[in-house]
Amino acid sequence: MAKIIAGVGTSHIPSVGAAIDNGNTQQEYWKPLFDGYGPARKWMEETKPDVAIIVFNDHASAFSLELIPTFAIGVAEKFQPADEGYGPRQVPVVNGHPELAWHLAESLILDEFDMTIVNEMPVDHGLTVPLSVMCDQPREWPCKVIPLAVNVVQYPQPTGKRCYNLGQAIAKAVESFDEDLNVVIFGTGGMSHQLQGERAGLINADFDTAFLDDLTADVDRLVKIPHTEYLREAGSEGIELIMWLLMRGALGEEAKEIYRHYHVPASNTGAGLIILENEK
Amino acid sequence: MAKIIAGVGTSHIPSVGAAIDNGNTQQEYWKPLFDGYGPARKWMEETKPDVAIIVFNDHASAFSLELIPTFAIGVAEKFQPADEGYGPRQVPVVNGHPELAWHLAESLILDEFDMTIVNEMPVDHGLTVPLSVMCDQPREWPCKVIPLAVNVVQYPQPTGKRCYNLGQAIAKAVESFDEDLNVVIFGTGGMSHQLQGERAGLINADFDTAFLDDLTADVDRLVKIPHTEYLREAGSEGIELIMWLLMRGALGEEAKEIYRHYHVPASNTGAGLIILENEK
Amino acid sequence: MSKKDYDDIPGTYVFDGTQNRKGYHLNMFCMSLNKAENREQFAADPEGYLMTFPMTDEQRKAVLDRDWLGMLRLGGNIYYTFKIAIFDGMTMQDAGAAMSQVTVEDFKKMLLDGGRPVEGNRYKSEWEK
Amino acid sequence: MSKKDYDDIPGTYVFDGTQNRKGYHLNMFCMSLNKAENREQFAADPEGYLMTFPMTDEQRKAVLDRDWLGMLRLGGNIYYTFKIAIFDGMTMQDAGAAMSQVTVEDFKKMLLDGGRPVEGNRYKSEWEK
Ligand SMILES: [Fe+3]
Ligand SMILES: [Fe+3]
Repeated sequence: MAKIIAGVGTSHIPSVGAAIDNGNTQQEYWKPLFDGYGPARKWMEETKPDVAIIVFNDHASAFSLELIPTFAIGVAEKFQPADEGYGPRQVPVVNGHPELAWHLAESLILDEFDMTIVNEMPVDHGLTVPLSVMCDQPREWPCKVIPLAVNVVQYPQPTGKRCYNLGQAIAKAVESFDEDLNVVIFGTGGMSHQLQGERAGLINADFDTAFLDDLTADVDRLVKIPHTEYLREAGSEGIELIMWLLMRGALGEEAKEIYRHYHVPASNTGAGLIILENEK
Repeated sequence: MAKIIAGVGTSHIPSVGAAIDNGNTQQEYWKPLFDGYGPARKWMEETKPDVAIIVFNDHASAFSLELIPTFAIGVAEKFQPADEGYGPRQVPVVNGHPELAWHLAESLILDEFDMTIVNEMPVDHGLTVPLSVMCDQPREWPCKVIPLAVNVVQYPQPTGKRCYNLGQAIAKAVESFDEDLNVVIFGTGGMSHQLQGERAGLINADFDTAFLDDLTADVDRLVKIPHTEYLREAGSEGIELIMWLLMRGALGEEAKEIYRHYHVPASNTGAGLIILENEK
Repeated sequence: MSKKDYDDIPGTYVFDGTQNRKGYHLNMFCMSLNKAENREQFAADPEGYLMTFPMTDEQRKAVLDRDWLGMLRLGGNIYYTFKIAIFDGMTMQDAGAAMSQVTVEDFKKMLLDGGRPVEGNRYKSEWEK
Repeated sequence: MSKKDYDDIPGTYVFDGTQNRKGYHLNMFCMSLNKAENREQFAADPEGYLMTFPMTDEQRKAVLDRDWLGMLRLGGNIYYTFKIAIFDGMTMQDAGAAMSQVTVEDFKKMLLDGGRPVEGNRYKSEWEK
């Protein structure tokens, strides 16, 4: 039987990827951020998940305004790093887990989640930066990956509640998969940031800290945060945090925080990282 | 305030479109079917809806296995007839209603339906044949159209229950649109048919008749029909009938049947048509 | 993949994830026939055109042989494989007759008589008798 | 379109259906810059390349002028318009400085000091004082 053993929440900032790719992680600007990634990488190395379900958003790379899926699950064998305008990141190809991905797609649709099933999807920094954050620069990524893309580019995003419920359904579906697999789920994006408009550069460390706290202390509060509160309090792109709620929904109620790191600024963003483990 | 005034259920058989396009509707084979369409066309002419929400499935025309949305709503100004392999049907372009379509998309997503929003989508016989069935061969279609595509090509389709619930949410969303519009919703596809395999040609008139009856007599029973019962009893493509349940969900509980027509065979299909009106 | 409750329906190829994975490129070839220029290429050089898709040789042969059942067994989806029938100028009855292995006349007659009945056609066990 | 409860957030362009309809082709132009050959074309002949998209003249001018706020007002979505910044070799700080109309140095300093505070920046009314 497959099971979800842990969840990781992490920002997926493009320039963090660039800092890794260009060997700048020890520069004064980046060092405090990457120092905090160290223990998380060690955890990842020791945990050795078989599969990572990575909840991320596409940033006008695979999907365009032509067609905007709310939830898209990648069922392919392989996902190539996307060209976002600078040429693709020089990172390993992402290997999928089609058997488990199809099992999830089928279970979730019958469980009344209206998934879009995707067979071809280049993956952008939203997915590859979290892998770099947690795994550094291996020749091959250490686990299979199931990409789960959430629309955050077009208003309205799915509600935090809906994301949380989808997480719960994923946990159930994983547990009904007939193979011994240890699965980790990543919720990515955020934390507070606003990239656009005259209010660009907004960061709300209090909001972010309370969010990190309540991933274990008061999930109910987080699940009820309406879109406009994210937009107002966490910046227009801070709403990416709904993807962390999807991750949280896939864990047991009693999941424990085992690591946390928060740093401002990383580019224009409040950079957070948290590891939550299910009871064994 | 906009409101849904009626629902239409109709098969969307390609050769019915061809019979109209080629002027064959008075041939011996087709006449009984088209005679039954007469009163429905008269109803459509008299009812003059402003907008038709047409629930249909794409048949490998706009969407491919690359990306399979469960529910996709078309928000464009125009939808061109698709080339399905014979060149596009020579029928008028389909004019959308972007304001209402966006209102629906936004309302439905906030109401926790995981819609895919589509800005470019050629529409195939699944959408244009129902228009031809109800409107014959006008120079322009008499109303605006909001296409709502449901995956029926890839197992698993959404459940009948989920379709019904989406219909209910659509009714609510239409009623919160701030313009006086009379809206008709079409559920298309079916009825019983199996296009594929050694069992090709299966038609189950008893199943179809009971389905037509229970659209008013026992909606609850219909909503609970599991996928395998459709596949077994109504043929592998008979599962298209879930789209009729989406239509039914958008009507009031007390909706009345005001017209029905059923004919076997039309190509390989049990051809049904029903008109249900909401209380005024 | 796990057993499904639709596995016992006779003569029916449910296009689920397993079939999707098997037939992906076969079906994408079929889909390509939506475009007039691709239809021209396929008409001009069927083998050559099929080689531009990463299908199996068995799938290519099934296409060239118009082995309609074979295509379904190799992961074809009827909504896709029917594009080849359209290309050939066939109707749905022609394709249905081919898949159920009767003449087109017999197939049409069966439909005029109300279609293939569901009685006796619900379970594989009924066909094995 | 109806009033939204996010309308009173200052300096923020929520990309909803109204903005999508306004900016569709502008954003699709931005998206096209994901492809190297399109970047080359845009570099070689900016005006000519823009004419291949059915944008408004105002939108084309905003692109050519690198009027980052103007693009947002004309329906641009930051995830899309940032493709132009990438094309120009700009960072997210450069774009943020341009949109909030301060120097890059000041913008970076604000971020190093913890970012733009939410206090005083929640409501349009707070900016009007
Ligand atoms: Fe992001
Ligand atoms: Fe159909």
